[in-house]
Amino acid sequence: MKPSEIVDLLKQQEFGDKILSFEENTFQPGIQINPLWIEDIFYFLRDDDRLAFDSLSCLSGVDYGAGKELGVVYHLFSMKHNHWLVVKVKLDRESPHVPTVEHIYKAANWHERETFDMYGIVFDFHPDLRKILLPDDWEGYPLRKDYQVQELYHGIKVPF
Amino acid sequence: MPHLKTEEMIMNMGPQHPSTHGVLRLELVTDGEVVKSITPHIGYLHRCFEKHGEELTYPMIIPFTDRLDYLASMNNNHAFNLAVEKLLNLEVPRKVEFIRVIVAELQRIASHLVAIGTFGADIGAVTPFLWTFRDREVILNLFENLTGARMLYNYMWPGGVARDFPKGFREEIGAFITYFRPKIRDLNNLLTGNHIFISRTAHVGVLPADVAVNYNCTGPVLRGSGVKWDLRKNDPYSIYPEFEFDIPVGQGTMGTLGDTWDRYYIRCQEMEQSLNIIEQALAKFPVEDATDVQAAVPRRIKPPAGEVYARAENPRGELGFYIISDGGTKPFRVRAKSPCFVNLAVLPALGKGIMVSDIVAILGSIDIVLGEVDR
Amino acid sequence: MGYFKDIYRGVSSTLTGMTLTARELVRPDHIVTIQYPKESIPVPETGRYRLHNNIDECIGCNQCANACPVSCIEIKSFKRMDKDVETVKETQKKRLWVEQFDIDMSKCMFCGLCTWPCPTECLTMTSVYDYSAYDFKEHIFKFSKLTPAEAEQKKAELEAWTAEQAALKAAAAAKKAAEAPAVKPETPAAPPAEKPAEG
Amino acid sequence: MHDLVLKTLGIGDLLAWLGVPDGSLVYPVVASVFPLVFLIIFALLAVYAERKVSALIQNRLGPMETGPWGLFQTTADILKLIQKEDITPKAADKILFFVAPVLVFTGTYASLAAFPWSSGFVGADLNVGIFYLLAISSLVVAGLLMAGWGSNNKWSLYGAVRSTAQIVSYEIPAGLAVLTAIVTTGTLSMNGIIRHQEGMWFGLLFQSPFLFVAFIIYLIASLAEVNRTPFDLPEAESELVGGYHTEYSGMKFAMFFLAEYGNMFIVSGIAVAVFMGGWLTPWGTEPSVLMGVVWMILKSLFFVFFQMWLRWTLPRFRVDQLMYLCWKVLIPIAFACLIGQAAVEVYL
Repeated sequence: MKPSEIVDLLKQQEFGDKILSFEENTFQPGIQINPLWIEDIFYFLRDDDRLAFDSLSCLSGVDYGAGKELGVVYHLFSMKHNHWLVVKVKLDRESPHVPTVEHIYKAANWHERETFDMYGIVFDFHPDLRKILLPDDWEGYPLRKDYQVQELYHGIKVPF
Repeated sequence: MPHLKTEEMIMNMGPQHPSTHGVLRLELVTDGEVVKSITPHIGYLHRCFEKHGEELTYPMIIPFTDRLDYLASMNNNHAFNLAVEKLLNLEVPRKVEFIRVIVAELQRIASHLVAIGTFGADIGAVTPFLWTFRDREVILNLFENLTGARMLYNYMWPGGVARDFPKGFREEIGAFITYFRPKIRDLNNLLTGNHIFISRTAHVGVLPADVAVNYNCTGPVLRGSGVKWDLRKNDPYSIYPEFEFDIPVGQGTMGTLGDTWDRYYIRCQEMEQSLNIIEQALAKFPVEDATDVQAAVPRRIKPPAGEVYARAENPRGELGFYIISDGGTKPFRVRAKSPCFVNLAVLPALGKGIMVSDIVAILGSIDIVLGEVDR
Repeated sequence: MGYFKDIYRGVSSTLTGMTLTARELVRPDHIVTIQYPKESIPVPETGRYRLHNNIDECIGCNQCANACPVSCIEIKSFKRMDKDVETVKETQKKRLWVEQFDIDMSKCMFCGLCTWPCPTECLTMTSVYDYSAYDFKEHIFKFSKLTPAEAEQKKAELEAWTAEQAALKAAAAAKKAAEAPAVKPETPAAPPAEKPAEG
Repeated sequence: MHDLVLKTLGIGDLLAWLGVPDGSLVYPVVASVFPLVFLIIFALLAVYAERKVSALIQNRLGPMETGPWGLFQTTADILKLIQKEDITPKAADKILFFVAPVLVFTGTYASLAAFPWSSGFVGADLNVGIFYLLAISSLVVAGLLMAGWGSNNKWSLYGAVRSTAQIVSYEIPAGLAVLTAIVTTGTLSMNGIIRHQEGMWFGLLFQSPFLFVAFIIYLIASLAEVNRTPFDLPEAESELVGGYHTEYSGMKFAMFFLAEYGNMFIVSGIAVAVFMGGWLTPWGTEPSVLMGVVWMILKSLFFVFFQMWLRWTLPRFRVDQLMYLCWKVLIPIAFACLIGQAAVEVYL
């Protein structure tokens, strides 16, 4: 299905006001949605057989620049229809919260834990949101643009 | 007799453990031999690839992609270059495409050899381990003649490759193919058909197809559960459509569909398919095409602002790169979606109520490389 | 039934396995071991292992240090006097004394990115791979031939030479100003003295 | 034994010449040292042979550096193990930790007492020889349990519990298989069994199909008793890291190692004695005393090689498959052979 058709389908499902923007010219068509409605939209995207987005191919946190907002980008892919959809969510920097999609796509479990670990984005209702890659007592969120490496970690000099 | 509540034992398998394929710690809650739950702890080999990606120029990132899945460096390069070439909207010369496919498929065989060898050693048969590594040495020597390095090559660049095939290299590859075909048969006789091996792997760690898709498992893990999905065929890139090869899929021949034996046997069949691809690529190789392999490599890589998610079929699954470029020489964000990270996430789901020796079998069949899990 | 088929398959697959291992046991020509200290795996000369810089052809342009992802190359150089400028490979001009050219091979990741931008191709990767040492510092290979004493002496000459050039220029400018004072406005101030290019 | 050792090997005359009084304690001491020396030498050669066999199978060369063709590799290993520090984990149960290797080694060393080297050359020619041999070799189980529990390491406990289950349950098929042979020979004494096999090509093996199957069952069961692949679950490297001897190092580890290889020899020695005509020549005639020893060692070494050959071919069983194989396959067939052989004896 063509990207514009996907968006029209979403609009028919009275998600229209939830879709904040739609970019078409990039390699993969992307829509930006209101974070609070993520769960319903994802359920619809996955279960509707015309769309059939059965695999969450990639979930990545993005920091759009020091001082700007944080974002989470979901790359959805349908094995059945072989088409893409990129769902983006923009969160404010101070308290980034977005509901989890772990119960819809099990793949999101570890991806969300890694995004929390690297960006500090809290995924609400995630079953066990812990740091996955970094040690549990590591301060700061490394992948943020304004991240300052801590001087010592347990007495070990960190800067290279 | 009232059920005697035996106390469960919490055991740590790893991070230094002979069969965790790297620094992975599995926290097992066991009741006697039966495992109640597995919680993997990763992050011991985290080297901040994504942070590096934001501070280095595009050519500098390529040696870092080698070190993601250090057993399949060529395929990692290939995936990263696909993404950058899409960003740059770069047309890659046909000869370079052929070189890339041949080299990527050779690397796939080398990577599968390690997977099969270590899987056999985990189950207890040490001889296949030595045989697979003996055959892998031949491929490493081929790569050393071609690129100069044995494992981490920095060979594929956006738009081209570092060096052209030296004289007589294609004959060396042909010699390897004739040398290697009977060796796969030996391996199957020794390990795949062995009754003890089958009883240790059949019906163990069964991964249903829908769970595999929901966990976004890819590669031999997904195909083991019967889902015929291979990026080289279903979402083709480079010049793979020009070659005929089939995609081995698990049939549950020795046990239920999606068990450890299926995932293992797919890797054996995939090695043969890779040999076919290399043979066809060698036959169709544009020999008289004398274009310099570095012709299309831009001097300074400054892609226009934009973002792309490109992926390639690594031996362990679908490795995808999500690159956001802000027009500078350094990417704004590089996100590596690694197949082992996702395939490993299935382990807790498979690990309920199995025996301790089965964990080792399942972990071997999922075939993870911690460099890619921890990035 | 399954019970006996199970046993039969067990025995037959064990026997095939054993014939295979027996066949390998009696085939000494299959042995692949190379006994390292006496013989070693032949490394092609295009092998990418230890870096080597032919310092005579190095013009100190710092391209390799910029191209290195892990920044393991350190170069310190200062300007040569005009009379010392030499040409290398007819095209490149050596305008700098390379006081220090260190490559820290323990940091190097053997990617070879530094060898490509080198204008005179003096930086190459040799196929020497066995240079293990007991101390990290031994892995810092120093290629510069300039001893510190020579460097000091050359820097002193450079100071004297630049001062002298500046004086000459100032004198020439003053003379020109004296000859045609009314016609042209005052010539701009003398160009600032050349500062030695820090690496 | 000791008078024989003294007489045939001439040590007796040597000691008498040295002026040692006749009834003194020196004689039995010297006689009992002989099997210990043999055990150590055998272990040295067996470890070297195992490394060479595994190397050749895997297209490698094996040890080549120490001495010509790496011959002194095992002596180098033993020297290394001797000078290695003998670590005892802090929280380990000191007594159990210390006694375990001693018990395991005595199990092996004691069974050499009744080992039928040759017609005149056997330790204690007990009339319950085979019974004693099978019994003493299960002393190892207690040692392994002590090692596993004593080293206070979860993985060693796993190894110990697995090895107890394995050895105890595999003694039954081994016992039954040997019983099938005893049914024909009628006597329990080792020399008696061997003498009964005179005139038979390759001993009892080919006398009746029941005996042949019993021999195969005994071979499999003996593999399990010695913890050799495909039954090396107690010290499964890839799962339990080292099994019961993870925490051991230095001399104690060497004792475990020596005991394992000693057991290998003894188990194959019993198989040879009971089924393959012991120290008789393969065509069943009785050789001289010394030649008997040579034949006995040659036949045993073949089975030791068979165990090594099997180790580098087969993968490892899982614990429940191990139990299934023992209780559901080996024991029923062993019973069938026993009954079959008994019927053969009665009616033929």
